[in-house]
Amino acid sequence: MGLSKLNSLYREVILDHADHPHHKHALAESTNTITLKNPTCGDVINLEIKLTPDDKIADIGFTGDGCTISQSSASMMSDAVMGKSKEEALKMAKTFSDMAIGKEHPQADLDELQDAAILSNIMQFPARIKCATLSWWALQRALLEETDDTSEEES
Amino acid sequence: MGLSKLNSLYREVILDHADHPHHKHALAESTNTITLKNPTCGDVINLEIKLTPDDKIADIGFTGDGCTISQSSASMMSDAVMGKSKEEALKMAKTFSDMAIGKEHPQADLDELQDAAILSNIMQFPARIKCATLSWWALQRALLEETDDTSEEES
Amino acid sequence: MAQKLSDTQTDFPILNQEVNDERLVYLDNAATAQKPNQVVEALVHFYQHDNANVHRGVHTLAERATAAYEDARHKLQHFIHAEKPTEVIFTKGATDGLNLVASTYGEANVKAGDEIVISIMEHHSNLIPWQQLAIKKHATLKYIGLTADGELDMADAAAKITDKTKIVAVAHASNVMGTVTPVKALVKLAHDHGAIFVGDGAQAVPHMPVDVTDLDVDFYAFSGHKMMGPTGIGVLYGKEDLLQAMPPYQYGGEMIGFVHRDNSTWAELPWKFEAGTQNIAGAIGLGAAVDYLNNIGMDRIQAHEQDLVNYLLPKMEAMPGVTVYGPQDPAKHTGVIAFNLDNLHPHDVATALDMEGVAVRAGHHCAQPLMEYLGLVATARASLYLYNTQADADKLLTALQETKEFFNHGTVKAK
Amino acid sequence: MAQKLSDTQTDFPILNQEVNDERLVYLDNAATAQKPNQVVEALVHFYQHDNANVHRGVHTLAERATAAYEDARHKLQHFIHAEKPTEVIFTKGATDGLNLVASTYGEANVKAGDEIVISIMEHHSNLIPWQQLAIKKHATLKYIGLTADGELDMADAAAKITDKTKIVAVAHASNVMGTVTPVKALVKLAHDHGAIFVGDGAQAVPHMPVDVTDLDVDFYAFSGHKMMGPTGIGVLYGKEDLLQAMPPYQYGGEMIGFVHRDNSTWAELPWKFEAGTQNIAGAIGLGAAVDYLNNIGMDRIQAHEQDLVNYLLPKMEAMPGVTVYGPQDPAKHTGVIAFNLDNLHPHDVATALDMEGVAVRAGHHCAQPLMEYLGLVATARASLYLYNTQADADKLLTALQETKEFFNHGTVKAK
Ligand SMILES: Cc1ncc(COP(=O)(O)O)c(C=O)c1O
Ligand SMILES: Cc1ncc(COP(=O)(O)O)c(C=O)c1O
Repeated sequence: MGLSKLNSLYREVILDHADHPHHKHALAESTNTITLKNPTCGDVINLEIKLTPDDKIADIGFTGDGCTISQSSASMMSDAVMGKSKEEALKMAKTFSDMAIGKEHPQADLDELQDAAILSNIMQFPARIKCATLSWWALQRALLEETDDTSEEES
Repeated sequence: MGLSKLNSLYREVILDHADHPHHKHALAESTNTITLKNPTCGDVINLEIKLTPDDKIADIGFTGDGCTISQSSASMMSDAVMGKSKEEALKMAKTFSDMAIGKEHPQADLDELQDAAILSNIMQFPARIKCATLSWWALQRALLEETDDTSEEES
Repeated sequence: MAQKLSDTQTDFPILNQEVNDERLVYLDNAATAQKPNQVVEALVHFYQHDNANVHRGVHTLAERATAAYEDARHKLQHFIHAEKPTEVIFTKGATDGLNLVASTYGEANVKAGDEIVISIMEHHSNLIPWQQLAIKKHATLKYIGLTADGELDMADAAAKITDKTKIVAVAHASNVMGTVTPVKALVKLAHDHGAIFVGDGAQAVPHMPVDVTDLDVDFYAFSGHKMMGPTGIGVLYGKEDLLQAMPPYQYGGEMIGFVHRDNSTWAELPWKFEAGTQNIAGAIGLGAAVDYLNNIGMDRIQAHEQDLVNYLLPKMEAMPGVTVYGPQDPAKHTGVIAFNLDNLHPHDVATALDMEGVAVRAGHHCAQPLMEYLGLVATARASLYLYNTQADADKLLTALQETKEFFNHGTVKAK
Repeated sequence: MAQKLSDTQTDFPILNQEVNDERLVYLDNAATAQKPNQVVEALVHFYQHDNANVHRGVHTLAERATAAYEDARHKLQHFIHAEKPTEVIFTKGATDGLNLVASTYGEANVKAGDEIVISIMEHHSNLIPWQQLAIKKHATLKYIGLTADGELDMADAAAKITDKTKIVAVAHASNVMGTVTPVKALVKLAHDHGAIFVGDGAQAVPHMPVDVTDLDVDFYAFSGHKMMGPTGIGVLYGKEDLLQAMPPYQYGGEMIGFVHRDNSTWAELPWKFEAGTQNIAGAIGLGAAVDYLNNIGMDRIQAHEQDLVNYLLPKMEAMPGVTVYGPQDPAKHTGVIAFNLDNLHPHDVATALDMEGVAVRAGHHCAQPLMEYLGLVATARASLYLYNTQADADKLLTALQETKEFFNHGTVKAK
């Protein structure tokens, strides 16, 4: 098979996001922040969110190091949740992590995820699932205002 | 085979010693004492020796609980070393433990051991070697004035 | 009589051997159990197809090994009915798990003047960790006594467990007395006094259905090798909130979050307690053992052993010169039967039985304080498992009779 | 080029498989080694013929199991040239052994103001136990740095080790830098200042002859699974007088002398440090691994790996975009080769290599402080063993080239 299977992981859009990540910067002010780590490789994400008083995501930004998958996933996640309500964003995070472990979801849910939906074929690369889910997991924990932790949980 | 092999372990003389152990009593006064334990079964031997000023075994006695083999071995050991010099007794202890692990020794050395030499077939019952060697090991450590310890070393 | 539970002929080749020219009758199951081929094959399969280190690998074998290892954790979780896989920590065995709790939870929560309550029939592995902790912390170690029948004295338990008690640690099933303790009632007693309960399940999990959530135990430790799993693997169950609050036990690879020069943070549960490369194949083999036991059914296994005890125990009790410890009523007696014969030393009895192919244990069974309490130096012990049969029981009875006769023929008996 | 050392075809069936439709090239040996059939068969044989618990049994299987277990100890003793079998303690692995020393010797001997000296390239398992001990005891943890080439900086070692130093703990071979440390010189430095030396042999014992007596190390820990033994078993070597003076690590069955209600005494060495049922089959399997390695000869194994490094390293260094860490001179580089490719994240590299059947590791290799020191987040790592061949090296080189091309074809690279 050689590298051909890689094409299904490293799609053009994924490589684009990784090369030019959106929202990759610190926020001047934020209401919810978290630092999470991918224990598999030591990659780190710092996620900052600014919620409006009525719990809408007014701004989002991330910093940190990571592989192609985690960087592009964070970029696509940020795009997808901008302007969404806290509740909507949490639902999207759930959709994404379900998708990553192969659970079925209505197409409408997947459409919500925008570009991020393309990571559904991460399933074929089980070792990389954590790379894809890290930023969504960070989103969820930041929104739920869970305390910083050192590593991601089993996905 | 059934129990017939047992006859070679539980020889008449061994059963005699176990039933009527010689020297099984505490000494009124002693110069060297030790308490040792067979870690395999929890059996204990307290050995007391009275050395003369010129290092001859003037008296020896043991107390404690044990199986047929350990009791008769202690009895036969006590018989064999009574009146011997410290040096001779140590040599006998060495002969005995060598014998128990199957090392060859000149017949003269074995004869020195008196009744105890009969335990040479303990070899066929590896799990019982420690029962047979415990009292000899106690003798050696008592004579060398090693501190009490809790259990016997690997034989 | 009980039906056959397993195809011993094919599943347990070790039992199809002769020892001292006699058919092997293995009655030392409380020490360790034999392993069905299915478990051995799980090990062989892992080593010949998937062997890799887990968790940190990106490559295919590492991913397979990780999946198999975590899958085994899920099997164990469901086997003991834990709520979450994060509550299932792989250890080296029961001893390792009990030491873990004493060194982390115990170390952090027991202070001078506190009390730790255990029972007088504890195995050294559930005794010395608490004894040494008590010594170190200037706490008091209290022992719950037994009834005349060898069961846990619950009146004494109620008296010993007080508001000063921080930890109650008791075996779910005794490895000497053949009794099962009322864990649920003990847990309630402990909780009523603000103490936690640590269960030693080494002799329970292999032989009966165990539901840690229903029992409401705070910690519960057991060994794989006694339940047909490989050696060197065991499980510590712990309630998530307790585990969460505890410091790690060992430090090293896999259990970390961030490591800086002067400080570190820890991984999430359960990995926080799994430092370094674990017994990966062992965990997978233990998972296969769970499959094997589940296939038969723990209820059936328990019933089978009870049937054998109902058959064997009265016959042993009826044999002149035999003393059986623990409950004389078979209905109250597990498949662990400690006994003595005449005034023979149990060591001599075990050697004689071995000549007949019957493997039993002799000694203090790692329970010296219990021996002292019973006024004994040692006992012999026959212990059953699912592959034992009525024929095995009969062989033990015959061999005991012959042993008696052998030593009576001699002029003497040991003291 | 090196001759073939082992009959891979028959001895390592796991290596005769395809992964992602490509021949498996296993280059993750620093994480764990594959097991020859001889080791797997030793496990199978034990479980199918001799399985019993050790030391306390009187019956035939127990005696056989005990003899096999203690025989394995003797094999390990001779393998590392320890003077006595009492100095060889079976552990769960290197992490377990290092924690044991920190928790017993360290706990008893390190006081406020003392110093512990390790190196910046330590694996977390030989780092966090000392870091946490230092925190607990208010001692100072000092790190020996590296030369530009990635070797241990002995001038810095001489400066860091002082009369305040109580423990020096350094890896014999690095699991990242591909360097061997001058253990004998470090031991002398430590002893000159009244400190003891703890060696982490996890990456050394599998790959080169090791003589603990000649090295004069005080403690030395390593893992079985990295030297073709089963998972869940390892060895801690310790000098007898030190072990003698130390308190036990865990408490339970098998490690006791007398147990009374309120106190206990301990068994003799090595059993004092082997509480509870050990990984009996694991120890026996490790003994079989030692036999396998001895049959080939550690000198030949070392030479074979050196030959491969001589072939592979210059080619990797010559490949545009590849950065190899540690010594650039193959003669100074072990078979552990950490590298990065372009500015690709090593995780992406490892996934791509896996598509080509090449198993390498990516990450911080349990050495976060080293990564920080080198200014890296992570690296990929290829690591060799005796079954690897020039064809494997070639496959790695081709796959690296193809990975480069794949990611260059895309419009972008990862940060
Ligand atoms: C240098 C070094 N030390 C210690 C360890 C820890 O070994 P284990 O995980 O087998 O306990 C490793 C293996 O990862 C290592 O490479
Ligand atoms: C009741 C009980 N607890 C604890 C243990 C210790 O188990 P392990 O030796 O497997 O750690 C045993 C087994 O001997 C036992 O019977």
